[in-house]
Amino acid sequence: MAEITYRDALNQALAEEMERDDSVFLMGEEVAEYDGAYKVSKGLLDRFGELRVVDSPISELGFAGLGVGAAMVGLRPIIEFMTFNFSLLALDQVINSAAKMLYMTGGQINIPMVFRGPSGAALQLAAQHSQAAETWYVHAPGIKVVTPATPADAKGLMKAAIRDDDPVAVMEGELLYNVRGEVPEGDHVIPLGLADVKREGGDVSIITHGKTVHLALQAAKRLEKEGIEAEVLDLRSLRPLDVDAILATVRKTNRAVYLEEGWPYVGVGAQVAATIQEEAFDDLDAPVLRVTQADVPMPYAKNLEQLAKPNAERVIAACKRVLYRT
Amino acid sequence: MAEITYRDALNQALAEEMERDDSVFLMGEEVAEYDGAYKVSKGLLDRFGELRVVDSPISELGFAGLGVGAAMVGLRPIIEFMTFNFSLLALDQVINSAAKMLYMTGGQINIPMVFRGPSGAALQLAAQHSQAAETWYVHAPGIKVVTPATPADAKGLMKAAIRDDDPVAVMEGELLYNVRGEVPEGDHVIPLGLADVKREGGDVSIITHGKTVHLALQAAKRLEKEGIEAEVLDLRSLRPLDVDAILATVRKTNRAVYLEEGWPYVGVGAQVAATIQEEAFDDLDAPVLRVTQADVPMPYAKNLEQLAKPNAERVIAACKRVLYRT
Amino acid sequence: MRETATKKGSLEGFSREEVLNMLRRMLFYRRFEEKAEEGYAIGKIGGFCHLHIGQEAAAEGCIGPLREDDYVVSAYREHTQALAKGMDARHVMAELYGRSAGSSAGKGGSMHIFGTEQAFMGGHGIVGAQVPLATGMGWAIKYRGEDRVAMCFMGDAAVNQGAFHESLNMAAVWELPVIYVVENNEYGMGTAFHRVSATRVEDRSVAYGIPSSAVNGQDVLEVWRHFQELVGQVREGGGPRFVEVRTYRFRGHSMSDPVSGTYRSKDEVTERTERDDPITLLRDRLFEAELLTQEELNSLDQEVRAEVQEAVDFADSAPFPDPSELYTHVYSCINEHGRLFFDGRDR
Amino acid sequence: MRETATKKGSLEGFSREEVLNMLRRMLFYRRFEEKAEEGYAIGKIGGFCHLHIGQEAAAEGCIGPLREDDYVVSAYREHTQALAKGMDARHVMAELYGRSAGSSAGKGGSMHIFGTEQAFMGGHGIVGAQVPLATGMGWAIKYRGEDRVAMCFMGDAAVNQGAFHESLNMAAVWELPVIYVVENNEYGMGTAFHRVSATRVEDRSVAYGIPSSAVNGQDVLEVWRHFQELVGQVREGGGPRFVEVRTYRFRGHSMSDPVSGTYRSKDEVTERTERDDPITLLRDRLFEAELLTQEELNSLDQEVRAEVQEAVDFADSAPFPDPSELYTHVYSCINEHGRLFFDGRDR
Ligand SMILES: Cc1ncc(C[n+]2csc(CCOP(=O)(O)OP(=O)(O)O)c2C)c(N)n1
Ligand SMILES: Cc1ncc(C[n+]2csc(CCOP(=O)(O)OP(=O)(O)O)c2C)c(N)n1
Ligand SMILES: [Mg+2]
Ligand SMILES: [Mg+2]
Repeated sequence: MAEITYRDALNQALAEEMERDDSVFLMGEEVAEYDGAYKVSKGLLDRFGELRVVDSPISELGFAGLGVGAAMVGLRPIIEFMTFNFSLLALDQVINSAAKMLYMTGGQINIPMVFRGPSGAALQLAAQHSQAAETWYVHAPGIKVVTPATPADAKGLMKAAIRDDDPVAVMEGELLYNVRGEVPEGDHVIPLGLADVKREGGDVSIITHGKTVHLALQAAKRLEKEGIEAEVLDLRSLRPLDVDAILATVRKTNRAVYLEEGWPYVGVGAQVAATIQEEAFDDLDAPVLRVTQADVPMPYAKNLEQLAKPNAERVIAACKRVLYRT
Repeated sequence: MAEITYRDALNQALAEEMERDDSVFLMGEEVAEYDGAYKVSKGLLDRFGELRVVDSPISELGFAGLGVGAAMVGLRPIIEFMTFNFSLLALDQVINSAAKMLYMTGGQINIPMVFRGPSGAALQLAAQHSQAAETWYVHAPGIKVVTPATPADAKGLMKAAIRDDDPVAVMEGELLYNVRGEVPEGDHVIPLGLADVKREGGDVSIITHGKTVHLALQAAKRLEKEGIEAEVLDLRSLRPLDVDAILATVRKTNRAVYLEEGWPYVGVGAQVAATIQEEAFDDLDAPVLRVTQADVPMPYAKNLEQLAKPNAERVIAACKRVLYRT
Repeated sequence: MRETATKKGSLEGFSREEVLNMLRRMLFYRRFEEKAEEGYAIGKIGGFCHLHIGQEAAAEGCIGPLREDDYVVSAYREHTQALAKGMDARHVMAELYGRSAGSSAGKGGSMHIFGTEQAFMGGHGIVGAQVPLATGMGWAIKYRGEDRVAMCFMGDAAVNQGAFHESLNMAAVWELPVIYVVENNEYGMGTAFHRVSATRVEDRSVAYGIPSSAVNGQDVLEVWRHFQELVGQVREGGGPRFVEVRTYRFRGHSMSDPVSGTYRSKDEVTERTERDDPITLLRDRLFEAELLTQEELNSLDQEVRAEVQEAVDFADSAPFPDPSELYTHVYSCINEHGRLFFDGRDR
Repeated sequence: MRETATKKGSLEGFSREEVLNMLRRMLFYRRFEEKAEEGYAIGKIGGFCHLHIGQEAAAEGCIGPLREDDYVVSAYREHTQALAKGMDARHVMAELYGRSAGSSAGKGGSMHIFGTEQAFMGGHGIVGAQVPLATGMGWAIKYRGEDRVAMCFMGDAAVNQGAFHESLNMAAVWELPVIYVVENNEYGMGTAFHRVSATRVEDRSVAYGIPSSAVNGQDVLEVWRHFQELVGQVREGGGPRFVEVRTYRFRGHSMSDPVSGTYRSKDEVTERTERDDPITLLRDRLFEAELLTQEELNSLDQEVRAEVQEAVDFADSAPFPDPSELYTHVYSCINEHGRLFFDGRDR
């Protein structure tokens, strides 16, 4: 297995699926001539031509809607948001057209498309460019959301998303693009809805998704030194959500911490915590705690930004709290 | 105290605040000549003139942003969305401009404005016109959200929202506009962040907000016949959220059901359930259950719509489940 | 191809048969909408119901020249356009009635009529949202190298949506085969167009370099002729077109809104409905040209009424959707793993 | 009022002092941006940092004719515009450095410079989002019956945002005192304007009936003269204006992007930076008119460099924000009841 970057894993997934199915095309700002703002689509223009790799104007609502329209008649668009921050402008098309289309047509029209791009904070990009978009997408039935954390997951989930017959948002991470890892060559497809235990442990479960998987692993390593074995469950897919895996890890450790990079109020962690207490109430030895971004718009200053982001200390503290070790 | 409709209570609040402070103006589709799509702004054009009661083009993103811009220089805009369904188009301005402005200006510019209109389903308006908007708004720090359920609360919260120096979304209900109730005359202001016990009871807490307060009261009445005393807590304000009141009712009854008209995944109920188990874990004798809209886009057909909406039976069943009486 | 206007047995180059067909169809749209009105009044139809009465010539004249496989996309005032595109009136009426035999299985209702077999692509409720969608269909046509056309209807008020602007620019840049049709009925709900727009509808495509034109939308022959030409141009690769169809809304914005009020006077409505009824106008011209008699018209109307009544009967006797349908059509692909629904329905 | 162009000691109607002042200020902008570049390179400045190098004449010539209380609103390439509007370079640089003495207390950074005292209203990161905001300021001016002007800067790529369209229509309908300025530097990131737009920038306001014009944005005198006239018209109630300022971006889109690459050649950039530098162009004309000597220029530049260095020193020695600042400025009004923050900070 080759060790490649998350970026290249995505690139492979895009290229392979475009090769496999010529109804797949990629559209977004800078995806073609510029090879993508983050170079995820590098080389695709050369390989597939300008009808299949398309630079759009800065018209998020328009080209997201264009994608939905093309999907309505059977194409399989991949719409890149340069970052999901800008996709708030397109949310009406995502929710009101893409997610609801199948239902309001009584099953006549499905929307086999992908919305993709980085979500969440990078470094010092401040309030308007550092937003985790999960909540806005995952709330509405009709859409699916995945958040790959590793190169292998990036490839496998992207391929599954492109092949899925419903709209799928693939939320990547700017800070993940350079992460390296082993990625199976060829047809590596990870079914949507399968969480992945990224680390086994019996004392406490750190449940998380996306970028913060790596933070969870760091925290787990440090906890190990204190004799605490944390299990790290990477949800990978938020909708479908692998509730079985969530309940399984909770039943194993009886204690859970949800870690996410987004805001707390109606964050994914709120949903998961609510679900755990609904469905595994008697298995919990402590409340499910959440570690999230500070509940503030992202500050620019380096020191404040560090404080705003979830960090290993806070994860460790939360784990200890649910273990009543403080 | 006069008994008036929710609609007239809002109208009074708007008129009184516009009278009190001439930096307050109302803008939105059909608010002036047509007296408002739901007649909430009836008579205001005649009374305050066309500079203060303004019919906008159907440009939600544009006029929401115009409101933010006007607020940046000290006016106090009230931006009406004909319904909050259409406000998805404006979400970028709501979140990225209104909610984040104070922070990214380092405290230089606050946004004293109101976004208002009906949110949630009315009758048979189908998928695109029946959406509860709470989650999209309440997720972001920087904004406040209130959801009045009665005429008195409508007046009191609207006045508080207009006077607040931060952006406040006032989510009304199309099906509430004709509801009648006693409303204090004159300066009736309800501070943001104060929940209200709409019915006392010691056996189980039904916590809810907005339109479903009435449903909770119905369910409570029926439960009473079965010897179950439900307490109905109306949050009224979702951000600020009266966590003390939530914890108090849970500590009293040790059982809670969250009722809301929106979708479940990352709904307000998810947040409240997560909060309750975080902060009152040992007081819970059963998991917090949620009764929500079915997790589907709203269907048009009358019978399906009824099934999709939360109803008294489901609230009653949930209450009994947390009482282990099934 | 067509006979000339002067030739006997014809009208402005259309054969008697063609014109009678147009008349018949417009009558059909009118009667359909009247039945929808009735169905709403007696509570069989709910929600928002926007009638196309007065604007029938737009449905007929714009869509008539299209091929079966050309796409039509519209807003929420789309019943007659769905019919014009070939959808079965029974399925459309059943949809308004919220029955399982409805075109959207009763889930869409008045604002969400879809008929993929007839390439009628909705039925969209968010003002302006159909414009990017149509643009995407134009994109797909180009992508596949087809010679179809996508026709996008919108109201006058929709031109002030950002989605309109973004779409027209893309259509122009990529030379997409889309005809953007603004049915200017002078009002967006209770707001006269000129009160919220600084220029004429017709001027709105200049910024994108898309050729623009305007037609009298009450004259079905003019509309038809104009669109026949445009459709040809676009099909042959001429790129997008923009058309203002000047018309008038005879009823209230939706069934829940008044026909007249603070925003337009009763007199205005009376005058315009009397002067500008597209059906009356065509009828009178046929009378004048002695191509139609009152008796022929009566029997035409009888036929049409019977057909519409059949649709109503069909709708009214169709069953409501089965409760199990609540959860179908949310996802077309229920993944093997994980949970997709979070309301506890599977517990 | 102004001396004529032919008169000795003047240039095209501007006095020597006026022109030297423009030159000095443009130099100041240039040196400021160069220091920002340096700060970024050594890691003192982070995030996205978009330089205005090459476009200084737009900052100077558009903003110069404004009154102190006129509003200026911009996007994320706004450092020099903030300076042109009168903000203290020390506070702007400290903001880039993310320090508490920064104009936004270190919370905004490069993309979010604000100076309410100078009526510089940001600094917005979402392409096109500043356009409705400026329109709202225009609305407020009208509402209060003031004679201020709101000036809204945007890039060429921003004209394809829906917000642009919706805003210009409203400004036209309500005749708001807003000047919309498109700094057309030919590229939106790596995309040439003509690749994503079917018409010229200049054509984009026709649909709203807003008077449009274009100026050579590398000639500060032309820009200044043109804007002086426009500002006068708008202040006197002439309604909105739309201007294309034709310029060129000398650097990469932001500090993280290459200056040239697949989207524009190195040769193109070399040619244009040599030919179209607004500072060199003005300098040469002053030399030619014998209004400036090399020595004078050198000492001007020394002064400017010293001033900028002072700003850098100020920024670099300013403290980082106190950790407690994380939670300030989220709400301006912390309500007495209820919880506003949900991350457990108060537990
Ligand atoms: C984005 C959005 N805003 C507001 C509405 C509410 N609304 C529905 S139709 C309408 C008026 C539209 O007028 P026009 O485009 O002229 O079409 P017409 O109804 O005249 O056919 C409005 C304001 C909506 N459905 N979508
Ligand atoms: C809505 C939105 N989409 C995309 C981006 C990413 N982005 C930032 S600047 C930019 C290019 C803008 O170009 P232009 O408007 O010409 O301004 P310039 O940078 O040339 O000054 C893009 C695509 C953004 N910030 N906002
Ligand atoms: Mg109209
Ligand atoms: Mg540019």
